[in-house]
Amino acid sequence: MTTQSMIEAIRATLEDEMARDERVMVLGEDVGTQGGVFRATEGLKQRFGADRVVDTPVAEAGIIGASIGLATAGMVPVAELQFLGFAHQAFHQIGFQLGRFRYRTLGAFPLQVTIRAPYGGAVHAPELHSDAFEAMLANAPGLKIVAPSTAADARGLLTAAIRDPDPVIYLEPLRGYRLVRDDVPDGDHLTPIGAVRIARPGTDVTVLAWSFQVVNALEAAELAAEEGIDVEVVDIRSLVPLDEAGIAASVTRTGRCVVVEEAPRTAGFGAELVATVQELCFLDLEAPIVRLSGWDTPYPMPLLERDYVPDTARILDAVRRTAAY
Amino acid sequence: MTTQSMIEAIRATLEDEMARDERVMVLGEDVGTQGGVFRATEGLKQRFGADRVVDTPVAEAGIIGASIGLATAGMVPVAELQFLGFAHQAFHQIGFQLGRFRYRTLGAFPLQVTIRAPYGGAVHAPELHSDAFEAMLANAPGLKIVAPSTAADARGLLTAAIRDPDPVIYLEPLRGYRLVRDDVPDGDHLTPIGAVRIARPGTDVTVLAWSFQVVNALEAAELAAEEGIDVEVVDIRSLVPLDEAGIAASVTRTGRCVVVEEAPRTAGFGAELVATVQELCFLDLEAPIVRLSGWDTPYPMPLLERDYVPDTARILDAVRRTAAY
Amino acid sequence: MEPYRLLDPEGRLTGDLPDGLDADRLAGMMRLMLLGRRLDEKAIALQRRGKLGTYAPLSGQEAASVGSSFAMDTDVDRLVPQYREQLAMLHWGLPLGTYLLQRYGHPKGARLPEHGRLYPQQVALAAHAPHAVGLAWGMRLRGEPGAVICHFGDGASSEGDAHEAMNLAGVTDAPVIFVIQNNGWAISVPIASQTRGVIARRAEGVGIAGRRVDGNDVLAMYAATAEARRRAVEGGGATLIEAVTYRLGAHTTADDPTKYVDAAELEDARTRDPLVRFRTWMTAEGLWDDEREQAAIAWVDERIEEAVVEFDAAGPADPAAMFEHVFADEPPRLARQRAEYEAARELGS
Amino acid sequence: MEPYRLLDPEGRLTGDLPDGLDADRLAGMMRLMLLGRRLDEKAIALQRRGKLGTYAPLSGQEAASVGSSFAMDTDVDRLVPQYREQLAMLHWGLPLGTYLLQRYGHPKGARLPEHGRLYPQQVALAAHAPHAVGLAWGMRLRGEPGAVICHFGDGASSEGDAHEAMNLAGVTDAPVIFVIQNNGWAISVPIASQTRGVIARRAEGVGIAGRRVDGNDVLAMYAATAEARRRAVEGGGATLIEAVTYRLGAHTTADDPTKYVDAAELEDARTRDPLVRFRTWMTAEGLWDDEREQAAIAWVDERIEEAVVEFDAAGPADPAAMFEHVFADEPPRLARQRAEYEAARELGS
Ligand SMILES: Cc1ncc(C[n+]2csc(CCOP(=O)(O)OP(=O)(O)O)c2C)c(N)n1
Ligand SMILES: Cc1ncc(C[n+]2csc(CCOP(=O)(O)OP(=O)(O)O)c2C)c(N)n1
Ligand SMILES: [Mg+2]
Ligand SMILES: [Mg+2]
Repeated sequence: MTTQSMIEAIRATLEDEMARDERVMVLGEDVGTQGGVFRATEGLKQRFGADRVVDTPVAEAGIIGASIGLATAGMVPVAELQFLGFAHQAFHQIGFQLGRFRYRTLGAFPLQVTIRAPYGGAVHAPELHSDAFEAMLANAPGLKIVAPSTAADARGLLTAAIRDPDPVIYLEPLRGYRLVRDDVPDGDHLTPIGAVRIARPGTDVTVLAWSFQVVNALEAAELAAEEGIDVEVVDIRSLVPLDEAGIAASVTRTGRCVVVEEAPRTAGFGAELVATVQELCFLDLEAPIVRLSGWDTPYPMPLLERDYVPDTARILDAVRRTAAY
Repeated sequence: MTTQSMIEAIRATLEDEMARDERVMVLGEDVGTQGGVFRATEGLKQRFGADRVVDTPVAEAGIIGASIGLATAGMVPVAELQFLGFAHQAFHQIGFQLGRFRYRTLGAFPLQVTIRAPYGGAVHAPELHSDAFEAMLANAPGLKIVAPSTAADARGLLTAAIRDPDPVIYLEPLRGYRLVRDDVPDGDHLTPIGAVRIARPGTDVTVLAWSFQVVNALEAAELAAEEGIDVEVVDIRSLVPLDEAGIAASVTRTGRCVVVEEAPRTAGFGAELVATVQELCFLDLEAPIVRLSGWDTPYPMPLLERDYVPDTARILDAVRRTAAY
Repeated sequence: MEPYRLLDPEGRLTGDLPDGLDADRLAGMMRLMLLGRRLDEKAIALQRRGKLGTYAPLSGQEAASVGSSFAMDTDVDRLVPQYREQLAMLHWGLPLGTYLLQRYGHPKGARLPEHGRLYPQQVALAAHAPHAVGLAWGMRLRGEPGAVICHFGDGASSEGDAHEAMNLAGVTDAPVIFVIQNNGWAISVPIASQTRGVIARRAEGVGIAGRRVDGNDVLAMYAATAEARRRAVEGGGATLIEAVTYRLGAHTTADDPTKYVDAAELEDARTRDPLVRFRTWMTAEGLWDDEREQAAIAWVDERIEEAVVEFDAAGPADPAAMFEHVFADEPPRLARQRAEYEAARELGS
Repeated sequence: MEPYRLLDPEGRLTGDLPDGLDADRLAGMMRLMLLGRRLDEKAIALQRRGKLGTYAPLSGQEAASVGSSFAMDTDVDRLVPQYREQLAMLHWGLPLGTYLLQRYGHPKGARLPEHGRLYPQQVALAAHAPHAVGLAWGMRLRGEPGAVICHFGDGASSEGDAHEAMNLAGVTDAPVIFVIQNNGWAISVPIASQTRGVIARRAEGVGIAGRRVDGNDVLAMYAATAEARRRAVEGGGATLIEAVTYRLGAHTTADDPTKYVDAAELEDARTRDPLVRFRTWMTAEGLWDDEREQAAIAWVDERIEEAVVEFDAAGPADPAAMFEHVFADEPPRLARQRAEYEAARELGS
């Protein structure tokens, strides 16, 4: 066990995977000499050289498109998008090329590609740097999407993503990079993709969250406990594939559910969770599932983002209302 | 009243709006001399000239980006994307520029822009030509999204879209272009954006659908009626803004709900409808809301698309199950 | 910018015959060009009978496809094609029957040759250009021999992806050759509305080699591509070849070009038919004659007939294919959907 | 490709002084350049005290911004800026206090001048380039006078949007001028890794005029932009100006350039300081002296002080602003969310 911040865990994992498998390479804007704008790739170029740690031109579609080609040449690219908000410049390549090559070629061209992208609000960054865009990617078939909330899972999921034979979008919480620190298992640590983590067991209300909102949910759960409400926090971790069984098991037990996400509400991934839960747990539900989210507005100016991104107070309020329903 | 196919209604509306307002212009790939690959802009270049009906280079981000600029210069651009599947080449411009200019500039740069795009399956076109991508756009704030299922609404919603001070994505059903024919009111006909249409009143089960799936839903409703199930078909028409009240009113009455969409299920717009209904009608629901959709696979080869896109039989089956729950 | 040319419009060789072209290979090029011309006819007929979805005829572009393909080494080089590159795809070993099945929308039409050096045909314009760069770059990193050739059109060249790909090819020294088939049209949009620039000049802007070539001259296309390939495999980086040619047919079988193509312009273009030019020279050189033409046509027709037989024998599409190859392993949610599908299907039948 | 230059590195005029530059305007240019240099210092200090989010210093690029801006007519022309164009934005009438509020993340910082000729600062690289084209094209269609100027960086020039925009400018005869600030860096990535090409040459590939200009020479920037503007308003179409300059500071206040900038290279770049060059020439011409420098600095400092006062007086951000201006009319669903927000806020307070 080593205590690490998320960014340290990510950096260490990249280094270990590159050392383990010489086909693994890192590419993106500023990932080389500078080691990434958040230092996720610090030291990698020095250790593995400019052929395996590549500063690309500023061209997101090119980066993802090239990663597709690199994978078909037998490399294992780990592409960094500087912020998830610039994934959209590559949206056609991510959603409709990367996610479809295996299918299109009847399995002849599987793509072992990982895309890392920081995202999430409340760090005083402007729009596009902060927005949560998970749902748009989740609706594109053929992509796996993971979003760790602990340093241990940051390592476990990144290891699993890089070794996964299929494309994985790996979402990193800007706010958690340095704030979140926990024990990371030593050695080869893989977190299975497609399984929730019960971040806190509880009996009264299930809160479904992922990425940094798990931290808020855990805080809210502690506060709720003081009021006698026992909250179960389920860390979704893997949006695609979704652990339907794990989610259903929790809500079946509690009968009450709150979903937390940072994206605008309309057609956010929270809607998918609500729809899944109501399908699988219809008869167990004792209260309507509450969705917390960003609002259906563009991401506001940074001084207002605390009013936009769900926080502990809003989660606690929703938990109370749901418990009391 | 004139009986028209949807494509005729669209063409006539474009012509009338261009005649009414000289700021209205049409731009896109093949919209000029050829009159569009589906003939939606036929004759417009001849009548209004090459300055107002513009064959652009093949560059979707450029088309939408330029439309933004044109709107700020006082034009009223109606951009055509040849297929919605190529909207993704412009995804950053649509979701994160077009939808945000008013907000970003505190109202100083509103964008009166319409984007027309054909989409939808079961017409033997390859992937990307057929896929339903509504949810990805619906999660991007600042965009209105409409999808008519009748020729009358094709006219009414396109007129409303072009005159709306905000950007509107106007989705046209490939399969309905010539198949759907109905009476279109003469003169200035506007369909309000943000209001459902009760396509068929009923008392037992509500089916929520839009675009061509409304046609399938109506067919299924007729078959269900023979079995004694009285289906209410609600044509969503406007995905954003969503007529929550109209939807809730129907489901509150019937207590049962089936949602039909063509997109892959995970994070499709159907999830949003389920989440909204379960929130607003929780105590009225007598059965789980059933989602019908494409599968969580890429769009299959054309010979298999009838197995992919929901059809009358699947809707009828879902209606039966929901009614019997 | 005058296009590079080896055969003048009258079919006279104006320079040296490129290395590596013996009588057999020249005849092979002629045969593949003939195959293209006749495939167009056959496929259009099949489409009219409802057997194909849409078909994109290649007539007029035979020289650009075949010349550029023959200059590559299909044993090590890779092809990343746009649609309308059926000849290049066949040259890389795609069975013609598979190609027809693909145009029919049959799942079996998605099967690529085992050797893995042929990419799937791309639907989204220019989206495959960065793939070609990544592939070539990866081959360099892996120390694999060969180069990559990637075809796309004048229309596709306006897409952002084309620029990003070419610029990336420059900085990565990727052994890739972009062949831009400037056939005068992007569906109904003429090149004059597509760009005011010279496409080949874009190479200078991104620091790769650029060449404007007469795309109706199969020898010039061969020579320019061979030179580009030599540079690529020697570590000299990428090349952009603009093949100046003309689309003699419709965009696809769904298109009616009489609406927008000027009849006189088309007539004029026909006088520059690449097949005629090459045949004239071959005949003058004693490398071709009526007999060989007849034999070639018989061979071509036979291949097409065989393909149609294979096509007809494919049987109905298997719906189970719909759920396969999404991921290496099927996630539970998809398994549940498959069950839902099967239940609904039972019901429907 | 040798950049066009009017002032040599020693500050000697090597050609004719461009038309339209009298002593007053030259002094105005000098003042705005000085303002830029001092604004950097002040803003970095404010940022260190937690008053600004991040700030992108412009030092080194004063001549490219100011020269290109002064060549435009702000009464009719429009500016479509990237970040780091604070000087151009101020020239177009953005209050400095508003600019600082914007960098602080305050909603009031989003207010643009009433006249409407200034676009919002763009976050996504090159995404504003097609906007500029559409705007210019629309002005031509509407018969409005003037032209559009759009700045972006060498990094942004690699984006697909840049290519699509420039090609579209060509075919639409849009009166637009792209000024690419080639400052040697895209954050930590040097121009050699960004492209192997010559950016100015991209103009030929898309059929617009292109010019490579010494971006540290304010007179050359002025002259090249004035010529481009003349062409644009006379219907001659678009121009791409590559301003070859150097970023003397950090990418932003969040960046530590010592990690990747070679100290000797930076030292060398400092010898080409655009401010020094212009001041040398101005002084030699008798258009500038210590007294004027002191007066200008006083004027600059006063403007900055006023702006900071305005900035401090802005008050807290009003959360109600969060729900405003999504659409012309608020849809019911958003109204419901606003109520939900207000209920939660009451609860939180
Ligand atoms: C990204 C994208 N946009 C639009 C289309 C629709 N489309 C198909 S072919 C075509 C014209 C292409 O012209 P060109 O690249 O010159 O190729 P050609 O058909 O002439 O061979 C268009 C616009 C598409 N397939 N992909
Ligand atoms: C589409 C997009 N991708 C990535 C970024 C992140 N980013 C911000 S500035 C920058 C470098 C830009 O370099 P350049 O265009 O040369 O401008 P400069 O900073 O040198 O003025 C990057 C990569 C962004 N803002 N937008
Ligand atoms: Mg073409
Ligand atoms: Mg730069």
